[in-house]
Amino acid sequence: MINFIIKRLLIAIPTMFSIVLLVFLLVHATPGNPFDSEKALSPEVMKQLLHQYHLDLPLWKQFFLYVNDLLHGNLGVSYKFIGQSINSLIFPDNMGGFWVTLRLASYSMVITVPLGIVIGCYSGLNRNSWFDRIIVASNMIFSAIPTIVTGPLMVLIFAVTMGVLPASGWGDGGFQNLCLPVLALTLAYLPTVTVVTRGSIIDVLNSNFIRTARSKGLPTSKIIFKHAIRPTLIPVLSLLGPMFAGVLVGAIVTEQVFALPGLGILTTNGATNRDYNLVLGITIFGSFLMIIFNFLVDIVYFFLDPKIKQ
Amino acid sequence: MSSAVSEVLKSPKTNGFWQGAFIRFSHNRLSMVSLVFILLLAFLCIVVPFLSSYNYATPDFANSLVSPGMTHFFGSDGLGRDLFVRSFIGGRITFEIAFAATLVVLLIGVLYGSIAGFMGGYIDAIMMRVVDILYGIPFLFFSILLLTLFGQSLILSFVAVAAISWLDMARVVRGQTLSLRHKEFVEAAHVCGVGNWQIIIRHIIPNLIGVVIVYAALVVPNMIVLSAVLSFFGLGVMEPMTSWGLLISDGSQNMNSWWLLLFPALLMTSTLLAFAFVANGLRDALDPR
Amino acid sequence: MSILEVQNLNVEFKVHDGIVKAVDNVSFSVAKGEVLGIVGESGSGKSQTVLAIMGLLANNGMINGSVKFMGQELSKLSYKEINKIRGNKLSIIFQDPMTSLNPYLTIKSQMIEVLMLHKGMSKKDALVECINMLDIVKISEANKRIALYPHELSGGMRQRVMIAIALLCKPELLIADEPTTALDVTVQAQILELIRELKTEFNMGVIMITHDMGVVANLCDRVNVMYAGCLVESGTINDIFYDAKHPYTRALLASIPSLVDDVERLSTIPGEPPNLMNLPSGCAFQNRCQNVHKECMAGEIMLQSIGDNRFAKCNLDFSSC
Amino acid sequence: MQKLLEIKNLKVHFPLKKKLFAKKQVIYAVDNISFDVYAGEILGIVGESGCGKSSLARSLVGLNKITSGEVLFLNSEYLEVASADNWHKYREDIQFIFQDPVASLNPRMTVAEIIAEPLEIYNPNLTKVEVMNRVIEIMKLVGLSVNQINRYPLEFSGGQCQRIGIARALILKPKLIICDESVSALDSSIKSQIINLLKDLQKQFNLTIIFISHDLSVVKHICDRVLVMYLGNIMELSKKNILYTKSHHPYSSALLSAVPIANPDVERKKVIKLLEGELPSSINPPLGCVFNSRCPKVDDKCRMSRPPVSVLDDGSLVACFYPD
Repeated sequence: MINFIIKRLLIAIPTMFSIVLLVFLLVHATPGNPFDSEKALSPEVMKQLLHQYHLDLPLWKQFFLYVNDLLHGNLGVSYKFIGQSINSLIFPDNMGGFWVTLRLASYSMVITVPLGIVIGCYSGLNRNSWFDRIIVASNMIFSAIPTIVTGPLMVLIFAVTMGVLPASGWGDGGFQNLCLPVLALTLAYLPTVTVVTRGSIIDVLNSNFIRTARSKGLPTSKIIFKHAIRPTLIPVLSLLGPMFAGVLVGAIVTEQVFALPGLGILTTNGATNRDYNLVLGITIFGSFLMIIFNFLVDIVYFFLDPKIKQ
Repeated sequence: MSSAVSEVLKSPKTNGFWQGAFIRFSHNRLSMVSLVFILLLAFLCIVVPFLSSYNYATPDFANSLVSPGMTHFFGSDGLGRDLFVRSFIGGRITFEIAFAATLVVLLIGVLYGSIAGFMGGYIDAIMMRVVDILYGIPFLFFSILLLTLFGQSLILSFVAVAAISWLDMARVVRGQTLSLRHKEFVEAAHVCGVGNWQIIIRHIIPNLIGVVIVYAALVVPNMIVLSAVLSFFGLGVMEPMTSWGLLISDGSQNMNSWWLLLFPALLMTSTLLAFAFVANGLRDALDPR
Repeated sequence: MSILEVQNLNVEFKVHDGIVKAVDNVSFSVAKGEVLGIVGESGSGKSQTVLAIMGLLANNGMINGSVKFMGQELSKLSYKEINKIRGNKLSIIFQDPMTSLNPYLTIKSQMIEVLMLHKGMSKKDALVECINMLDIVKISEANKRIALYPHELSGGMRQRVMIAIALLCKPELLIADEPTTALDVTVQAQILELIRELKTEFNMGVIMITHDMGVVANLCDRVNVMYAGCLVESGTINDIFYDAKHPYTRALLASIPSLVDDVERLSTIPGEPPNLMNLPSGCAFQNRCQNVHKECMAGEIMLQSIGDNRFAKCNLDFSSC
Repeated sequence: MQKLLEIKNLKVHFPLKKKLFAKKQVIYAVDNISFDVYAGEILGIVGESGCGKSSLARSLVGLNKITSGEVLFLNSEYLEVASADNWHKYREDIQFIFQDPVASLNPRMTVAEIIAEPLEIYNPNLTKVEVMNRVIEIMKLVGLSVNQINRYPLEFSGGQCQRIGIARALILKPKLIICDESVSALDSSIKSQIINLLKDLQKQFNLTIIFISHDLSVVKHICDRVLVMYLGNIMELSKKNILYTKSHHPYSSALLSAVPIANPDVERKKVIKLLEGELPSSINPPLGCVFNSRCPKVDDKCRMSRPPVSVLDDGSLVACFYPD
């Protein structure tokens, strides 16, 4: 077990380092500096600014300083929100930034994952029933439509036409405000979970060892819950790692649609203000989350699949 | 003697794989309808902006926010521009970005994947490690970062989209190449003295193309969505030029004029669905069993 | 006393472009302590016959006919009632022991569930009984090995575990569906020896499905020969090997290279087996048969009795033999 | 007899993927094997799965890399050592027939294209008509009907696909054909057809065949000499009649006694020499004789040192300290 974790970490660390290097180089390889666009900066002020942000140092020194900051959990300072650290922008004291995104993502995952597995299993167990046909068809339709379409359409229906829910904004973060964003996010990911679960359980049910279980005279419930569920979940699990991280990223689209004050707004603000350091910091933070989630999924794998233990 | 040979060579030729696939695809009604729909839409995107009496860019404040009707089929926007024309010019841009990006994805993905798969060993290991690392970067942030850095241009926005989308393609092609390389018929070709290039041309590529086509049909809608998401964030396409993403973004900010959202959303949704059905039909046609 | 009686069993599969007739009007019976071999080439319907008996056909399969096990009509039983028999009085082992054992569960948990289900044993008692059974199938260090996962055992070991699971409830009838095909000859010899010993020890009937005439000669008392879904000949082992009547049986035996006799050239059966989706009218073997007549091409071929508990499905007149 | 192929100290080892902090491991698939193949003979190679018989066969046509050792191809005029540079020339004379008849044919090519491919590679000057003449001739020879020339492999049964594979192997008129389990995947009624075909072709063209199989009955029927392998090593190489009547190596006799015979009387009388224990792993083969963990005759000498391959009076090669 410990060996396994060490091995995974040994892969994750250089990956993370390469990502930081790549993104950092990309940002700093661009001609000019973040303050070029600011009008009428006297050479002295410009020099002062560059010095303040260490932008006058050689690139390798800047990178060294940046990595050093990262190792201390510090993503640097914003060039545009003067005096604010990027950490404080991503993790603000009040509700906003990552906290909004995290809440949105975790609510929708709490709904999506169990619901997708249950629907997928039920659909796969009753293959070609009317329920299964409806699920297959709606999966196909909903996985084709992106959030930027479903989101505004839901607003049009529930907020503008019916007037039962607020169209946008975080408000007090209550049910009313979260209902549509969470629903939009769920609609975006539920089809994937359902399709993979359904395909997986169909494969498993056709396997020889399920035939053996049936030949033993086991009741259907035992066959499903003891013999079929673990192998069914393994492909679903390998989907969940990237998906958890993907939802955090995907949530920024939802935030944009519903005008929620999360990472999405922060990113677009950074982008429109050409605040490289902010976008760089968010990108690296996102990569870090992805790696963490894949790592966690690997550990769950370890417990589900006996072949890995060897 | 040679007439006997030609006689034998004229013996019944059954449908080859591609003929068979074409027949299977054309029997799939939903996919065929979808394909026709896509072609029709593409045609409209080309001709409508030329034929219409309205210009997509010229404001007409007197006719701002007109409901759909005989003058403006899809209504008009806040600046009085005809939504019908704008929808199709936006479609044109969206299609252009999507197809160009798909082309880049195909080119990089197929080349990268097939080289990794065919070389194998250390080269493959290193190349796939690079892909793993790039996978670790959240793509949306990454493309936003790229657009922030290099400024907002149409070409760049599709380069950004393509640059991160070739990873899946590379993986698929590499996996397929790797498995083909160990197929007995490729080994048989080796034993028969067929050279490496001949093996690639005669044995690998013809068996690879099916997968690539199916996958490419899935990449196009992905690219449409991705480019729309970027425009939705206000990146890439600039006013007065427009795209479906931008139109939907506009529409979602003017909910009281429902047509501004509904028509572009409907166009995009039906296009995406059509691509999904085509991809489905292609998969069934190219993967017979 | 026969424990299993199969009467006019038909199995059909609905597939994409038609109906496959996998088993065509097959009847036979198995007595206590008897080993019945079912031989045939791939697609002859031998496996589908026993899967139908066990109620394990794929979803698109349809059964017609009567299967009586210990006097009970299996086709009339509910799913629950069949489950009381399967794995208890009627067990099966499969060809590929790697995929037939659940790779995600230990041997232990795959064994004790059978005893807990059918015998209502406690976990503890069941475990003792299971280790005992692993000893019987000659797995050394059974108390340690029972905690392993299937992939940690060799192919031969896995098949022994399969046999142990099948025998846990002391079944009346054991069905072995090509149990040694995936194994090497030396391991095959061990497994066949084991089945022979256990048959006597448990006094059970055995149905042995195989395509290997050598395995039949080694183990069986009676033999059913199948071709294209039909039971073409049935008789004792001596009947079949030394006095085969049906042209297919004869041709099949003659075409097998032997380890003891030397022949310069094997005799062959020309052509290929027919397509099950598109069977010719009349005899399924007509296009490859040396004794083919006009009558073989039309009408149904009847199974004729040609001696004491001997049958052949052929138009030839065997009465004089 | 004239030698066609001389194999000297051949080793085929596969390095396993190195694990972190672990010693580098190697699969000893073929470990130091030497033997000769005579022109015009059919040499059988038998053994259980994992004994290295396929790795050996594949290394003879360059499908597996040779770790060390030599493969000398002796033709009447020239002697060549197989190496990366001259595989091309070498392959014209050595052809291979695979186990899975369907998978060994490219599903996107017609029968004519498949059979013609080797000919076009080695004789680029032939006209299309000449090539097709040869293809038609060879199709008739292996019992394919020529009006199927434009069809695709998926339309054929396994037996017919194997005939196509044989036609492809024969079109260059090779000296040596290697059959790797070429009839194992076929049903018994089809198997006998293909066996007869191979035997006929061997006589007609005076071919040399290396016939790899786990089926000892088929090997007995078709081969002149038989090589018995166990864990990458030669156990015994004897003439057919010697091996099947009075084999010298304890493993050979155990293997032979385990084969079920389609004759109930013989089966009832037979004494099977059951092998104890499990096949050791070819990553960690036993010290000394590789068979020592399961051998009924084992003593300390066998556990200490590996018996050399020695020639007995009747010409058999045996790797055992106590041959029968």
